[in-house]
Amino acid sequence: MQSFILHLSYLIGSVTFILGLKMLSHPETARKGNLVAAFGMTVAIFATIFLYKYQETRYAEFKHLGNLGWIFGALVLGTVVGTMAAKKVKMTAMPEMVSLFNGMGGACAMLISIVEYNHMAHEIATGVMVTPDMGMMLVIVLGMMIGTVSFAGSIIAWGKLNGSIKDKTIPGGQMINFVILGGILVLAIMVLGNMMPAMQTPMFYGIAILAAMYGVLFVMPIGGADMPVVISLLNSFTGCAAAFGGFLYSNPVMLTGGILVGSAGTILTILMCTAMNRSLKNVLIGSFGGQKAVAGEAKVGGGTYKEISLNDTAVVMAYAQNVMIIPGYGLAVAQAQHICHELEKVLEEKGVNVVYGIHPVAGRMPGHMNVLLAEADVPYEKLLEMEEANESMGSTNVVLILGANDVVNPAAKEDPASPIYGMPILEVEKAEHVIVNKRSMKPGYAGIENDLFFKPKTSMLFGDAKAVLQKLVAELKQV
Amino acid sequence: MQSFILHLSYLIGSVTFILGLKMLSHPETARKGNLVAAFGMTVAIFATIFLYKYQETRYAEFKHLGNLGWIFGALVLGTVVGTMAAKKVKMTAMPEMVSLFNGMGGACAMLISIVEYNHMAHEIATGVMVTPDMGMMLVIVLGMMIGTVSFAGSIIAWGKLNGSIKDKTIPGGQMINFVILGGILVLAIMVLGNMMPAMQTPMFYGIAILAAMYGVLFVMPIGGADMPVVISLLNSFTGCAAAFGGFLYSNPVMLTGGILVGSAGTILTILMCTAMNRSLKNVLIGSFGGQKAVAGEAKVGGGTYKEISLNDTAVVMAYAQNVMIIPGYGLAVAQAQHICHELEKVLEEKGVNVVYGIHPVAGRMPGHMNVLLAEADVPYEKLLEMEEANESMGSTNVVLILGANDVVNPAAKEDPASPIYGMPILEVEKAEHVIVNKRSMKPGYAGIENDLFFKPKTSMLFGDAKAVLQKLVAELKQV
Amino acid sequence: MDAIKEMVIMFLRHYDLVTVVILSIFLGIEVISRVPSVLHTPLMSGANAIHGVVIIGAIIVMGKAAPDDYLSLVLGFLAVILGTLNVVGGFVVTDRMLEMFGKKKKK
Amino acid sequence: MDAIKEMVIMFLRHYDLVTVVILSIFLGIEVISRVPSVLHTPLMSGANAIHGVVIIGAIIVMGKAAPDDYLSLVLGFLAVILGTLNVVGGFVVTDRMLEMFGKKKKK
Ligand SMILES: NC(=O)c1ccc[n+]([C@@H]2O[C@H](COP(=O)([O-])OP(=O)(O)OC[C@H]3O[C@@H](n4cnc5c(N)ncnc54)[C@H](OP(=O)(O)O)[C@@H]3O)[C@@H](O)[C@H]2O)c1
Ligand SMILES: NC(=O)c1ccc[n+]([C@@H]2O[C@H](COP(=O)([O-])OP(=O)(O)OC[C@H]3O[C@@H](n4cnc5c(N)ncnc54)[C@H](OP(=O)(O)O)[C@@H]3O)[C@@H](O)[C@H]2O)c1
Repeated sequence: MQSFILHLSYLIGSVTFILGLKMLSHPETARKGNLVAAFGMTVAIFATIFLYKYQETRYAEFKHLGNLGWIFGALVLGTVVGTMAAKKVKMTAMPEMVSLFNGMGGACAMLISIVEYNHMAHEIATGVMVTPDMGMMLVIVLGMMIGTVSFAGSIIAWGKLNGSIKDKTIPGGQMINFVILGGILVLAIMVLGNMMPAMQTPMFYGIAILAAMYGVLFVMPIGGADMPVVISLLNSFTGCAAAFGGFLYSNPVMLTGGILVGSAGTILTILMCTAMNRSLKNVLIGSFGGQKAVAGEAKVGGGTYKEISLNDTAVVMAYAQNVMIIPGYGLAVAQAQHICHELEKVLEEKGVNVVYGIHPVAGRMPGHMNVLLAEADVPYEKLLEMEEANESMGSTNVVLILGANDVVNPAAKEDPASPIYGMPILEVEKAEHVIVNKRSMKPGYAGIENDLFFKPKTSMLFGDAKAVLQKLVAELKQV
Repeated sequence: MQSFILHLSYLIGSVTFILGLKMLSHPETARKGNLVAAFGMTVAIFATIFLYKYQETRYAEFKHLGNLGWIFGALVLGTVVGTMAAKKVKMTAMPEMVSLFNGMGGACAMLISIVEYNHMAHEIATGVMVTPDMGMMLVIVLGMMIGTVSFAGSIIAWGKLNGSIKDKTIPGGQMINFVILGGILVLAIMVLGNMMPAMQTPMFYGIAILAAMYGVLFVMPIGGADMPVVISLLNSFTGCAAAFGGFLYSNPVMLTGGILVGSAGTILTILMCTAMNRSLKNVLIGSFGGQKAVAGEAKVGGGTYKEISLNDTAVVMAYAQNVMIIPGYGLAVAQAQHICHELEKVLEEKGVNVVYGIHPVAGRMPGHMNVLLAEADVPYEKLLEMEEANESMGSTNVVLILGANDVVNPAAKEDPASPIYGMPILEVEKAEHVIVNKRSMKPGYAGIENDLFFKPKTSMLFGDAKAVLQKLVAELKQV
Repeated sequence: MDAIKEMVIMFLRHYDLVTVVILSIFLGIEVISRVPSVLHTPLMSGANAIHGVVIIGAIIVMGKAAPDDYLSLVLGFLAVILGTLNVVGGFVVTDRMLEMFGKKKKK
Repeated sequence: MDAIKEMVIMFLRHYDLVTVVILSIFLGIEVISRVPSVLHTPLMSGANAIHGVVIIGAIIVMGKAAPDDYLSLVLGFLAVILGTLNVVGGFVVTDRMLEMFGKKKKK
């Protein structure tokens, strides 16, 4: 009967994971979906602690799990630390947090494999088992390998996102990666084929070390801005590692949970690439860098641009009827969301109608702008999605672009040779005036020139977004 | 190794079923999807024949299946008959064919259960088994029950569709059904509880008989036009029955195939109902009949209508620039698709531009009109889907409605009290002239009056669609 | 109560199969839920052919029947025929339906 | 070649699990394939929390460790902590992200 309840709990776990993922992919139900999955997870965890039984040797009696004190200790510790970290983290630092948690999962899978390996090695050493069970060994090695790659990769991704690790292209990196992969393969075959029984353990740990190296080298050269995509990919790796755990213990909830995440994560990775109009391969070998130079060269000196003074900007905006603010990555970098909200309020007091035009991939993670502006308490009705924004562009007097670049680049519509060709953009040229705030004429994420800056309608307002906005607000209060 | 290949084949089967269903739900890939599933099925069947092994008693050796001659005989016979039947059947009789095949599947599940029951009963009688294995018994009884309901129901549905069985409302039918279900439940509990060991076999067959009765009574009162929905439902029943077979033999391909169809069939049933703007409950208890009287009463004598002569029709059409033909159930009943195509050609020769406006639920099965007109070789470009048709309605001079009624009923847009309220319709009133061909002023499928017939733009052209069109074509040739 | 206990045992023995069932249910729903209405009939027909997989059970029944167990042989024979009709007829009819749609597509 | 044979055996023993794997793959693809881009980050985060189910493995490892097997105890302890971080942190962070979206929805 206990075993029945255990299995039922696992079934509940699997079902809640499916439902949770399903609900997470619709805006209205997303939050509930997360809770549903969390509920299922709790059920599965407690069912395991209290109801799981195992045999020490084949004919021994079934026993409940021991060391409950340790287990609960670890659970409580993890819960407290995890909750605090997750609650305290700033909105904009969330992707790095996710990456860190993902790494923890990978490390967990790795540790499980190591313990199980030791256990098996011990049984062989003491003669309980004659030769290693190769099926088990395969699962252990694979779980350990993927878990380690995911762990190492996630830590690097985390470091990149919080700025402590800089992008680095290692010369001959591709080559080195191949060599490492080859090494892993050779060692894995030798371990699985039981070719050098005496060397099993060193070889096993050799795989672990190589896998860690691979994880590091795999993520290292990828541009910091591509990290969300990479994290999503590492996410699906950890999912697979969890699934191998499921094989190890014939545990269907680990299996469904792991594989679901593995496949959903892969699709999500691809979707994220598509939203940015890039291919996964492109992201992984970072070929944007290559195109950058070429495109930049072809376009250098694309024309002349005109600047606008803070004073003029304030006047133009104060006497406009409809203003649209288009935030981009620069706004997030400058952390200017609060002062931006301030600007909006000042304008509204003067009877100006202000809205925000939100491009789906503005910033560096999907929904970045929504999250950023929500943090500054900008009301939701003021955020227009791309289609809406483009529709009301015609009746907009002034468009103020704050640190956005690629998402307003007309090359996406006009220049088939451009690497961002085909990406939908915010069509700011339909508005009367366009004011662009950025610090220089440097390109944005995609590394390409933006013709918009040279258009007659456009005026440039150089400077750090936060500083400029502060002055602008001050000016406006005097107009 | 053989067992490995067998299992691999089953895996292939499961995967092709999933892929097949997926592809079947997109127009471009549908046909290939069907072939993919058929391929997987073939693999699974032959793998079973040659690689499946069983034990006669627990410690006996594993044996291959015997009676291969009989098996191949049956396979060949079934293939020949099935192919011929499927090839020869007329397009419009396809739903009844599907129903018949579905019934075969149900009967197959039923027979399997019966043989397995006999086998078990025999083992108990000869003392090989002491008490029946209740888990097995449950699966056997359920598979038999659902298979039988599906078989009996499908045969009735088939009879209704080909006209040999007429709609019949049995007085107190609901009551009788409950009694039968109760009887099945009681018998099943007694069989499963092994309450009267001596009576097991009679009770088992009792369940079969009651299930057959239930299947008949369940389908009998449902209107002939609702049969596609019912067939889809019975389809998912058979899927479940197949899945019970999967449990019986721990066979994952039967399980996935059966359950996939079971759940997909259920959703499909609901989708089909939604497309007709009805609820499943509504279909099953046939409450349209009830509303029919009320709606009819309220609207009786809704106004006067005007008739148009054949001659005038011919003239109006011949001198029109754009004509749209709207086919409906009446066209299918009259089998007038060929002469309709003829009409179209005659008009085109006279320089009239003819298109067809196809409503998604015109006729009695989804896609009915597409299939019907395809049979008469009407070119595909001439068929406009509802939205397209409504868009070009404004520039249409003459709309000729051939045996359609509900799909052009303005009540669906105007009268919230109407049972079809909310269903999208072909908005024929936007055209210059509307000519309606039907045999009388009687209502169509939904049983409600159609205000369209009384509108000033509308003229009625009474008569059987085929006869009228023949005369119309003759007239036109003389104009 | 014995019956219930046996069913629990059954559930445990076939536990992985239960997981398969649940996943299949979700998958069936997901796969179908966005099918356009023109395809309802062919899809119904294709699904009909797929549940013909019950024929595998019929083949097993038939193949296990002792050569002198005429009842089982006859019933099994019938079952295989019916199952084949379901499978073959189902796929062929579906193909014909889809041919109709396809033919028009190409022109 | 022994290794291959053992893997075949492994496959057969876990055959139902393999079916579960395949169904889960399809299900994952189906469920996610139409998610709007604003939800990419929370979805990634939610999925991240779900694979924290690996913690069950950690609990089993820990629970089976003999009281004097310090290496296993320590590693297991660490594994449970890391797994918990993954699960709890993942769900909480996701909830916070979605709260942001939700808050705005309601107004
Ligand atoms: N959202 C996602 O999921 C995601 C993920 C990865 C990549 N991406 C990619 O990121 C890009 C997003 O486009 P975007 O228009 O938001 O950004 P962007 O094209 O990267 O442009 C950002 C601009 O902000 C300016 N800037 C930087 N710091 C600033 C500061 N402190 N004050 C004012 N301006 C500052 C920069 O110009 P200066 O240096 O001259 O100031 C830069 O041109 C797209 O190409 C997208 O594909 C998106
Ligand atoms: N497509 C599907 O999947 C499906 C399935 C089930 C139900 N339905 C329902 O069926 C209806 C379909 O609408 P519909 O407009 O096609 O058909 P309808 O509303 O049923 O009307 C058909 C009309 O054709 C006339 N008719 C019958 N025989 C005729 C003949 N030999 N010659 C000329 N006219 C003839 C009838 O009027 P007279 O008797 O006066 O001639 C009748 O009013 C909808 O209500 C839909 O919900 C559809």
